[in-house]
Amino acid sequence: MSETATPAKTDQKRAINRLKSMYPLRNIVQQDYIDTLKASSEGKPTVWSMLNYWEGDLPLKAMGLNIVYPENYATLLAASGAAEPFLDASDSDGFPTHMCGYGRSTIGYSYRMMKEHGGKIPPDAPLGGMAKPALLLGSGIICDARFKWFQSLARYFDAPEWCLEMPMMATYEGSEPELEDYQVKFLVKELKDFISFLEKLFKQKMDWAKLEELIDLAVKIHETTSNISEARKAIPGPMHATDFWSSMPPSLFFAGDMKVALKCYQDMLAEVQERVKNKESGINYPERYRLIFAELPPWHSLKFFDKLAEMGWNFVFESFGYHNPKPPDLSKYSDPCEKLARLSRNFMFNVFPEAKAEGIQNPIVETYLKIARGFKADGFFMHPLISCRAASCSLRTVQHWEQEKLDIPSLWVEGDIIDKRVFNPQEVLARAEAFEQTMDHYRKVRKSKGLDW
Amino acid sequence: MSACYLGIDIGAAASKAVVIDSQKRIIGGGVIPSGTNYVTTAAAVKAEALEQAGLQPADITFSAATGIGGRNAGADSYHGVIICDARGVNLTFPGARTIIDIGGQGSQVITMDENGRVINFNVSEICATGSARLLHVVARILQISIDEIGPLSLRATKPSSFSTSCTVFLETEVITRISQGDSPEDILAGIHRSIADKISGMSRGVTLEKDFATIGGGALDIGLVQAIDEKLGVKSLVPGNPRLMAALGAAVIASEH
Amino acid sequence: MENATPALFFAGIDIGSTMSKAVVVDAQGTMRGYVVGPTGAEHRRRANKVMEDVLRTAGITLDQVAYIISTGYGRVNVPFADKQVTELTCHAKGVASLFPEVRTAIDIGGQDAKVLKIKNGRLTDFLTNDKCAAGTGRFLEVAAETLGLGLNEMGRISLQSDTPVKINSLCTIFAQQEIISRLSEGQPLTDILAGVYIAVTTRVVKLARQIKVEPPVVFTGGVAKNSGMVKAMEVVLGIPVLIPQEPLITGALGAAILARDEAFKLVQDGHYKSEKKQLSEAYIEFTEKNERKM
Amino acid sequence: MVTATTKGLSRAHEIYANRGRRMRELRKSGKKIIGYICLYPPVEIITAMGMVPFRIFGDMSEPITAADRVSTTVVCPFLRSIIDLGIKGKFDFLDGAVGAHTCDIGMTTIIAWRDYIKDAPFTHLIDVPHTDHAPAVDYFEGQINFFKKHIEELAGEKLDQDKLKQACQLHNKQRKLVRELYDLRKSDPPKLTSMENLEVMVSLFSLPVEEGNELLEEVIKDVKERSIKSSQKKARLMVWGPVFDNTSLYELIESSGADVVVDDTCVGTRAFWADVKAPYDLHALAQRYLVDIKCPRTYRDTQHQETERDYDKDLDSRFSYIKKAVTDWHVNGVILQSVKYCDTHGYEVPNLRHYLDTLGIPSIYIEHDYSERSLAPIKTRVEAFVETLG
Repeated sequence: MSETATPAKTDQKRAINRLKSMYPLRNIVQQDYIDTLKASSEGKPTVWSMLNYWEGDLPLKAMGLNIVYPENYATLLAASGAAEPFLDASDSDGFPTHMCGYGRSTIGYSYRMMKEHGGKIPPDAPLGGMAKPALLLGSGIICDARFKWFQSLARYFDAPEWCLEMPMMATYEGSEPELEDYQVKFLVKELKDFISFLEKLFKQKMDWAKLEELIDLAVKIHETTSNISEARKAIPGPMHATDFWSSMPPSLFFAGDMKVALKCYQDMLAEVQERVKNKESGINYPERYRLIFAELPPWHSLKFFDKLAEMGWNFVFESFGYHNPKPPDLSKYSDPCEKLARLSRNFMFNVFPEAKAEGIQNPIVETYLKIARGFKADGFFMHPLISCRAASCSLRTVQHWEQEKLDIPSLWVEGDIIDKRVFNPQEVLARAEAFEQTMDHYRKVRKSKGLDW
Repeated sequence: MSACYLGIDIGAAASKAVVIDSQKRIIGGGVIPSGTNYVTTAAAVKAEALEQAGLQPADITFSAATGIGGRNAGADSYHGVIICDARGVNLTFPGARTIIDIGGQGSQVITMDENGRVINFNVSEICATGSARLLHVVARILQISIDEIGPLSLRATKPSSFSTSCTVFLETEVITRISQGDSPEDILAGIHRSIADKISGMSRGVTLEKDFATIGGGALDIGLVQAIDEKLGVKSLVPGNPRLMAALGAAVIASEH
Repeated sequence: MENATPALFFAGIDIGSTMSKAVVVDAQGTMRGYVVGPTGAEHRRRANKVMEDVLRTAGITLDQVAYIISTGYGRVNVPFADKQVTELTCHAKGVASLFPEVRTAIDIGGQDAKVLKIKNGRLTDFLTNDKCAAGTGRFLEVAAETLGLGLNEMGRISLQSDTPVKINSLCTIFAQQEIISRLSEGQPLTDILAGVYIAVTTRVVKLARQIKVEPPVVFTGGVAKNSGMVKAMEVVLGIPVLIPQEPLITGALGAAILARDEAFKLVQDGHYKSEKKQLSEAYIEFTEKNERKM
Repeated sequence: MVTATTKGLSRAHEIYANRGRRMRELRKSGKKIIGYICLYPPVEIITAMGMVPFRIFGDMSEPITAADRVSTTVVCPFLRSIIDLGIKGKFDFLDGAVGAHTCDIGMTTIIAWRDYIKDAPFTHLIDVPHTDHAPAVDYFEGQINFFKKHIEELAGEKLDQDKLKQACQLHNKQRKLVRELYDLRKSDPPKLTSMENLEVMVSLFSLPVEEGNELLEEVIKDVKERSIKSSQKKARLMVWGPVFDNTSLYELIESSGADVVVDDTCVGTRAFWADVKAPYDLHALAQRYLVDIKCPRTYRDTQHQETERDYDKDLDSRFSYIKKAVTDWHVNGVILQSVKYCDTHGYEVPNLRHYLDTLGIPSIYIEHDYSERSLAPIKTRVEAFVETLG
C-alpha cells in the first residue's frame, strides 16, 4: 500500500513505456520550426496559424507556405519551462491574467519581439523561436476567444489577418442532417474567398492538383490515426496519453511533410498492434487502473504522469479535441474546396446521432461516454483550466453523466495548460490513494449493474 | 506486551499524533503547532503521544503518517488525508457515511462504506472559501480569539450576507460590513453561512448519505457546524477531538500491517 | 494658550483596513504630529481615538484644526471630517509633498497594492490590485503566520539569501502550502523568505509595468519598512526606490495637505468660520454619543 | 390591455423590481413567453408569432450555489447566475428559452438548460458565425430561418410576412424611442440618471414591445418636462462592457461625483442602436444582428481582403461609434467594466484603452464577478478616477 502511495524515488526504470514510433513524429514538428526559421532567413514568408481543423492548413501547404502554430509553440514554451517571461509580458501589456495560456504566451511573445527586441526573436525563445508573421490565420473553431487574441496581435504586427469560419457543431440544431449542405455551401464560399486572398497576398496561384493530393494524404493520415485510437482500446492499454500528445501535431495540423508523417503513423499503428498482440502495456508497471484524461494536458508538468504510472495508473485515452474522427468518404465530390469543407466539418458532427439516441444534450459528454465505454475506463482525470472556458465549461457535465450513466468517478484537479503556477502535483498525489478506493468501489458497482468492467 | 500503533498527521497549522492498542483503543494523543521543521515537529508530537500512553518509541509496532508534511514524519508508511479521515471517523462513528472535513488549508467532503473505504470525495477548489483559515483572518480583523467565534456567532440576529466566493474578496467584504456597522456576531454568522454554502456546493457529484460527521479544526466552531447542518438539513456528529481524526485513521491503517 | 488666537492646523485621517493613521500639518504644510494604530472593528471609535491622539502629540486642541479630510477604507466613518478623498489621491499628494519630483509611487497595503503615476504633484493614472492577496501585505502576513515569524524578523532573515527559492503559486493559500513543502524539502528558511518577497514584488511590479514605471519611484505602505521587501523591490524593478521615513502615513499626510488646500479655498470664499463651528459641534456631539454607548 | 396601475418611471421601477410579474399575467391570459439569452436571438420573429420575448438576466444579489454542480467556476458568472436561477426554478413563467452562440458559454448555458432546468420545455440554439463576412451573413440568415421553422412548430402556425414586417417596425419604433430617451442625457446635468435609464431598459426587456413603447412614450414625456439645475458633478462618463443589468454599478459611479451620460453595453445602446432595414425579411434580420450589433463577440473584419493591416485604422473602424458617442454626449471619461472570465471583452480592453488614449479620453478598467458586493472594492477606484478628472 505504502509503496503505491509513495513511489520510490530511487526507481531508475522509465515508468512510461514509450513507443519507439513516437519519436520520429515528435521530431517532425520540432524540425518544422527549424525549417520555417531557415526559410524565413532566406526571405520566405511565415504564416502564423491557429488550430483550424484542416480547412486552413491544407491550402497553405498546397501553396508551399511555411506555417507555425503559436498554440503549439506555447506548449513547447511550457514544456521547456520558458513560459513565464512571456506570460508576464502579456500581463504587463494590460491583458487580463485569466485569459488563455496559449493566448498570453503568444501575445507576450509578440510584445517582447516587437517592443523589447526591435522585431528580433527573443533570445530565450526555445527552438529558435517563430519568425515574424506574413499572415495571421485566425479561427474561432472550438473556442471563441482564439480569434480575439489573434485580432489583438495587430497591436504588434502589420500582417493581415484572416479569420476562418466553421459552423458551430456542438448543438442539436447544428447537427440536423437537412443543414449539412447549407453548412458545406457556407464553408466552400469562405474557402474560395480565403484561397483567392492567399493568391493575392502571396502573389502566386493555388496549386489545385497539389491540394487534391494533400487532401488524399490527410484522409489517409486520419484513417491511420483513428485506427491507432481503435487499437488503443486493448487491455492493457498499449499507448500512454503522453505518447499521443507528443506525436499528434502531424495529424492535428499536418506538421511537416505529410508523406513522411503518414509513414510514421503507419509504423506507429504497427507498433501499437504488435503491443496489443503481446499484451504489452503503455506503462512499465502493472496496469491497475485505466484512466481517461480530460481535456487539455498540463504541458509544464508531463513528467508528473510518470509518478502516476508508477502507481499503475495507465492513461489509455485523452483529449478528444485533439483526435480526428474517421474521415468521411470524399470520393463522390470533385471540388477540392468541398472535399476540404466536408473533411473539416466532419470533426464533430459525427457525434450527434449517438447523442440523440442517448438523450444527451452536450456532444462532448456523449463523446466521452463513448470513449469511456470503448476503453473500459476506471476513472476520469478532469483537468479544468483556470484560463480556458472552452475546454473546461463542459467538464462538470461530463463528470456528472459519466457517474450517472456508467458509474465512473472523476478526479478533479484544477490547473492550466501553460501556467504551472496554478498546478499542485503534491496535492494530486495526496489524493491518489483515496481515488483508488473510489475507483475500486465503482468497479463493484458497475459489476453489480451488469457492466463488464 | 500487546502491539501498539502510531498515527501522525502533520498539517499546515497543527500536527497531531495518536497511539492505539491492538483493540484500536486510543491510549495516547497529542496536538502541537506544526512550526517550520517537520522532522522535529513529528518527533515532538510523537513523544507527547507516547508519553501520554506511557510507552517508549520501541513499543510502536508500526506507524503511519498523513498530512501535508507527513512524508517528513519518519513513519513506516504515508497515506493521503482523505483515506485517513475515513478510517478515523469509521472507527469513531461506525454509522457515519459522509465526512465533512473543514481544515485550515481547505475542506473536503468524503463519502465512505461501512468499512471506512472511500466511495467518493470532493476537495475545495482553488478559489473556494470553504476553509477554516478564513475564520482566523476574520477573527484577527475583529480582534477576538478563535474560541470566541462559535458562541459569539450563535447570538447573531441578522447574519450579514456575503456574495463573493474568493477568500480575499470576502475579507474585504468583511471590512466593508464592519464599516457599515454590522455586529461581529452577524458577520461571523454570515461567514459561517458562506462557508456552509461552499461545502454544500462541494457535494456535487457525491451522493451524501447519513450519518454525517463534521471534523477538522472547523468542527471546533459550533457556529460553523450548526450552519453546515442547517444548510445540508442534517444533524452531524462531532468527535470529542475533531482534529485528531486523520491521525487516528493513520494509526488504524498502521494497525493493519 | 486657550485665549491666544489659535494658529491654523489641518488634519488628515487615513482609516486603513488594518491600520489607522492621522497627521496634523500647519499652514506651511509641515507635519506637526502623527499617530498610527490598529483599525479594529469599530471604525467610528477608532477615528475618534486617532484624532484625539494626534491632537495630543501635536500639542494642539481641536478648535485649532481648521479642516479635516478623511481617507482610506473607513473614510466614510469619520463623521467629524469635512471631506472624504480616496487614498489614491491622498497618497499621490503625500508622496509628492515629500518627493516633489516623484513620477511613480508603489504602495503595498494590508488589503491591496496601488501603483500611482504622478506628474507635477498630481495623480494622472493608477492601478490597484484588490482581487488577489498575492501582491499585498496579506501575502507576507500569511507567510509569517505559516512560519511563526514576526514580519520584521522575516525581512532580516531573508537578507542573508543570495539564492531565493522560486515561489510559483499565484494564490496565497497555495503559496502557503508551497512554502511548507519547500521547507519539508529542506530548503533553507532564508532562501524561502527571499523567495516570498520576490513573489510579492513581482506581482506588484507586473501591475506597475501596465502603466509604465518611470523613475524616481517612491515605495510606501507598511511593508516599505521591511528591509527584505525593499531589497526585493529594487531587485525586481532594477532601479533604486525612495522610501519616506514614515512610509505608513503618506496617505494621511496627503489628506492633511489637501485639507489645508481646501480650507484655504474656503477662506478665500469666506466660508471658513462657519465650517469650523460645524466641525467642532459635530465632534463634541459625536464624542458625547460615544460616551453614552460605553 | 395594460394592467399597469402606475405610469412612466415609477412603472419602470416596479417592473425592474419584479420582472416576472407582468410575464405571469400575460401567460395566464394565454400568451406564450419565450425567454432569450444575450442579444442575438431575433425578437422580431418571437413577436411576429404572437409570443412575448423576455430577455433572461441573472441576479447579482443571489449567491451562486446550485450552478456549482453543473458548471466550473471559471466561466462567465453572469451566465452561471442564469443557470443557478434556472435550477432554483426562478424562470417558471417561461414557455421557451432561446440562446445563441454569442460565446462558448452562452451556448453551453442553453445546453445546460436542456439538461438541468425543468422550466421552458421549448429550447433553441442559434449558431452565430464568428465573422461578418458576406457568406457568414447568408449562413446566419439560414440559422434564423431554422429558428423560425422550429418556433413555427411550437406555435402550430406559419410565420406571416406582414406580421414579421409589423414586428420589425414595432421594434424599430422602440429603438427610435430609446435613442430619443438617450438624447435627453446630452444636457448637463442629464435629465435622466443612469439608474433611471437602466430601469427603463430592463423594463423594455420584460414587456411586450407595444407596452414597452407605451412606457417609453410616458417616460420621455415626463423627463422632457423636468427642469435642469446646474450640475455639481465633476465628470460625464461613458460605461462600456458586457451585460450589466443592475443599477448598483451606476449608483456606485453616480455617488462618486460623476454622471453616467451614455453607455456601450448590451442593456443599453448596443441593444437599440441598430434598426432592421426594409424589406424586413430574414436577410435584413441577419444583417441587423450579425453586422450592425456592435459586440466584441463578432470579428468585424474591417480590413477584409486587404494585404496589409493598419492597427490604428482598424481600431478606428471598430470603435469610431464610441468616438461619436463621446463627442455627442460630451463624455470626459470612460469606465470599461467587464464581468470576470469574459474573454471576448477582455481581449478588447487594451486595444480600446489605446484607442481612447489617442482621443485623449481618460479611461479605467474594472472587473467584477457579477455580484453586487464584489463592486464594493471598486468604489475607491471609481472615486479616484473621478478625482483625476476633476
